[in-house]
Amino acid sequence: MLVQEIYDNLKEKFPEAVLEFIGTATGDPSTVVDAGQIYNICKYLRDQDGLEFDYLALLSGMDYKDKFGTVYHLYSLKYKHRFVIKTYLPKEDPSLPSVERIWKTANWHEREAYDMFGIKFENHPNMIRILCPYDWEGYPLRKDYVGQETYHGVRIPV
Amino acid sequence: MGFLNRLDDPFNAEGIILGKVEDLLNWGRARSDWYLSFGLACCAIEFMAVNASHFDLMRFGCIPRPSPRQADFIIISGTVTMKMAERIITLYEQMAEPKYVLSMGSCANSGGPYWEHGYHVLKGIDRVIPVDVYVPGCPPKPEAFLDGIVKLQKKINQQAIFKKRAKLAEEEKIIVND
Amino acid sequence: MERKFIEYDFGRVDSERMRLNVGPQHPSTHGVLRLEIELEGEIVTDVIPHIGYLHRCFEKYCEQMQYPQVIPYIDRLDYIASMNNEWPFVMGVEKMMNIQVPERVEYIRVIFAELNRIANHQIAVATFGMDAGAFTPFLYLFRDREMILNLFEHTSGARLLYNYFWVGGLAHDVPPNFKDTALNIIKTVRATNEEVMRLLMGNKIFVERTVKVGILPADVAINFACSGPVLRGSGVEWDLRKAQPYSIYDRFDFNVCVGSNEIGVIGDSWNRNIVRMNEMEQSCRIIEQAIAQMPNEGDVREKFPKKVRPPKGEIYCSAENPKGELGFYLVADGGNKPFRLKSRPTSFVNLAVLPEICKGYMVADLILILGSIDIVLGEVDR
Amino acid sequence: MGNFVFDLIGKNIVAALVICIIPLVFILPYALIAILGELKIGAWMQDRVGPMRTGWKGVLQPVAEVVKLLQKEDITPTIANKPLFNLAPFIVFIGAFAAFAVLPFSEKFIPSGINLGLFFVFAVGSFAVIGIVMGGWASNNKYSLLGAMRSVAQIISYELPAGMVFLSIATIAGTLDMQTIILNQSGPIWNWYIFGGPQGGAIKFLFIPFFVILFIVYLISSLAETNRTPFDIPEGESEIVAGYHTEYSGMKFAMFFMAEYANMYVVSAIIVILFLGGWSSPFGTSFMDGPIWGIFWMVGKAFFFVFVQIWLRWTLPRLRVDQLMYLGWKVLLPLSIACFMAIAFLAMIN
Repeated sequence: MLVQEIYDNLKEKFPEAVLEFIGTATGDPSTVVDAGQIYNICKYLRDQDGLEFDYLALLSGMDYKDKFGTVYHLYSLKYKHRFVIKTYLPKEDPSLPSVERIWKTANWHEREAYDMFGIKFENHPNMIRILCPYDWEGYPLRKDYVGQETYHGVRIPV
Repeated sequence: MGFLNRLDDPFNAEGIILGKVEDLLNWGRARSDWYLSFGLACCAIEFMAVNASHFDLMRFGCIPRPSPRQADFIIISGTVTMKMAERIITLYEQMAEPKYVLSMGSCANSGGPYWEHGYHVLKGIDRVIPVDVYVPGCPPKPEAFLDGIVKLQKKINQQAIFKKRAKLAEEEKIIVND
Repeated sequence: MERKFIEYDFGRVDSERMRLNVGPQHPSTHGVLRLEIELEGEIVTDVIPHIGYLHRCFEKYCEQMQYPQVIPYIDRLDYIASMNNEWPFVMGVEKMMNIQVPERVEYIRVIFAELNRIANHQIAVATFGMDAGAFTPFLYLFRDREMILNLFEHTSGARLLYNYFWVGGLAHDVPPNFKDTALNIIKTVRATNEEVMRLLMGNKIFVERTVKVGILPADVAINFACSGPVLRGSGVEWDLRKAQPYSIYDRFDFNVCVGSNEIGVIGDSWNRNIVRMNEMEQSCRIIEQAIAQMPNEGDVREKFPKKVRPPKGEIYCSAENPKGELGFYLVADGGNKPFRLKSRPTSFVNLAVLPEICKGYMVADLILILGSIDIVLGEVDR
Repeated sequence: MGNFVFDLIGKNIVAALVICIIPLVFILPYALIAILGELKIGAWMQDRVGPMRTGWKGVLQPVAEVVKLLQKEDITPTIANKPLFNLAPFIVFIGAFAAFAVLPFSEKFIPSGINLGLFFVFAVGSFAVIGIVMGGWASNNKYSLLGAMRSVAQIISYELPAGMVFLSIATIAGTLDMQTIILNQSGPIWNWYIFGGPQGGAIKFLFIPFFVILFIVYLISSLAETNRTPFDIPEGESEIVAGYHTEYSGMKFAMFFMAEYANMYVVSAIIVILFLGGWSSPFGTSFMDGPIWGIFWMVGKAFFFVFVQIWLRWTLPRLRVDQLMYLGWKVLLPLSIACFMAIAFLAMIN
């Protein structure tokens, strides 16, 4: 199934939540959806006959400088088609529903997004840092991140 | 000079008896280096290759020990992060004296390729534990690593046990006298 | 005779549970993984993986480095299979910049990627055997891996981290005796594999240790987005080389190896490992075909762009790594540095399934299950 | 059954001391040779060369290790139970050492010729487990505790099949005295128990399969009792770090090490005594036989089984705890009991 068709299907089902279709000259097209509706949309994408996106390849947090975002790369092993969903989040207190209950693999990806960008996922069973130590300060992949001077008495910078 | 003089006071640190005993002790420590089987990053794979048949680290008498208590030296084989640094300090402290540290690869030496922007990388393991031998490379070739082992053995061979004791005792005397 | 395996009964015994830290320094956590496990006697009731002990700020680095400079850092992700790592990134940038690499480059890339796949699986099987207590197959496999590394070193100058696939081509041309060396390697690999099949995979003790241990059903594997031998061991025929043929993989005749009920049950540790053994054979077949078809003449550097500066846009490009699907989500803003480069780390995703499949087994099994997933901490923690 | 030392010095305290020291003098070089053998044989099986820079071809490697271990700091963890922690390695070693009291080296030399030799070995063989549990528990380390627990379960399980083997041999030999058991087998090679024992006639061939089974049962049990691969789960390196000796360093660790190697010799010697004619020459009483040749044959045969243990170590993977129990209780024990019954029956009608 082509990306355009999936987008049309989705737009029909969620006219309010599906915001924008970004088709670029180079690279993959993507669909921007409302962050609050992400759980419902993902559930629909997984369960709907003919779509059946049963494989969440990648969930990434993003910092677009003026806003945060998340990107979901979906596969269907059955139909071998892929789809990209994006959400945009405000700079202050970014949060959106978790898709952990739909794809278990999202558990660690969402923890990583929280660790790196401070994006909070609601209803996540274990929203703690994953890569950095649990008492790390700041969110390293934010564009305006300034590194810690010391950690537990050991100097970090060169 | 030389041999006859050393016979005069055989129990002096440089005398014939203690001198030879020291040589024996050093020989034992240098020739039987048990290392902690512990890998960190990319270098650990090269380190595994050093262990394997082609390079065979056991030729030098290096036998892997899983427990730090029984190990003589620890090989910091790869990038040390802030999260890991505390564990490495613990491991180092758990080892029994005399103990040695071999820093393998650029990351352990100085942070290596993660030198500049690595907010979570320790810039050199010598910031937290003392290092005896540095092996450069990213990752070092097995030959370089074996050279590091030979260097370490040379270093152990030249260590002063009784001289050091005498020196320490002298220093203590001075402190007491003061 | 019907095969019978030992089953143990996890009857309830009221006893105090013990919390045990396995790692970060432990002989068989394959690096600096820390598992916090809860034990009831010897039986594992809960596993909490703690990762990040090798978090080397890869994604931060990618944003600071120019495109060609990113490749060495990508090498250091899955440092066992660096050739394979570089490929999806290079492929992604080439797609963005619309570069069609020459035929000869594609063939060389395929050959090196498959050789590295063999090297990776050799380490995977070797360390898996070592987890079970068999030390000798480890050394036999490493001895053969040395031949592959020698070829890589001869070609790219490095034994482990190659920086060989560049955007638009390859860093160096292959050495003159390349074809013979590669064919020679295949011959040795096949001979050793036969030996390992007898010494390790066919060993009664080893079979009993691994069969019916850590069963991962197919639907759980898909839900956890596992890939590579972990997914195929569960019987799902999903190999990016066949499912979405990239590069020139559609020209080769090879099979996708999946787990079977032949000796174990689908999705157990033994099946995950036998998939790796079979994949080595398939890689040998691909290399043989590629060497036969490969053009002899051509410049591997002719399509190098003057400046690597992909236009504004984003792409997700993935390839079948030895451990599974490695993808890079590249967001370019038109500059000479990536705006964001997010990797889909195979081991990270595969490791997440560990707590799911090792509850109810013993400590010794936990180590084997971890070994059968075949993780690399450089990729888990990045 | 004259004792060579008593003949020489007379029955006095000096002789008793000399007799005590001889096994110790034997264990130390033997352990060095066995360690070197382990390293070198392992290397040879794995396409390596092994230690080669310490002395000629690395033969001094174990000596260097001993010199090194002597210098190592002796750590006792703060939270360990100090008396038990310090005592444990010695108890383990005493268990192994005590067994030497009744192991004959030759016709003329057995440290203590008590007529309950087999029983004594069986009794002190269980001594090691006390030391291991003490060490494992006193270390206050979870890995040590796991290793100790595994060790108890393992050694106790495998004592039973081993005991049945002892009983079978005692039944057929009519004695528990080691020297008598060996004397029964003296003469040509087919007098050894593995070839049916000294009795002649057709009934000998009925005995052979049972003795072979018992031989294999004891070989497996002996591996388990000495914690050797494939039964090295109490110190299973890839699972529980170093098992019961995780916290031990320096000479205390060396004691564990030495006890393990001493135990290897003990069980090998028992195999040789029970099944392979002990110190008797395979060429009958006429050729290469006698007290001095006896030492050669005894130690030589035992060294062969030490080699077998090393060989197995570098070949086989490790069993899991429940598989180990299964093998001990459900395979070896019924098998050995059945063989015992059969042998008792055959001995009765003979």
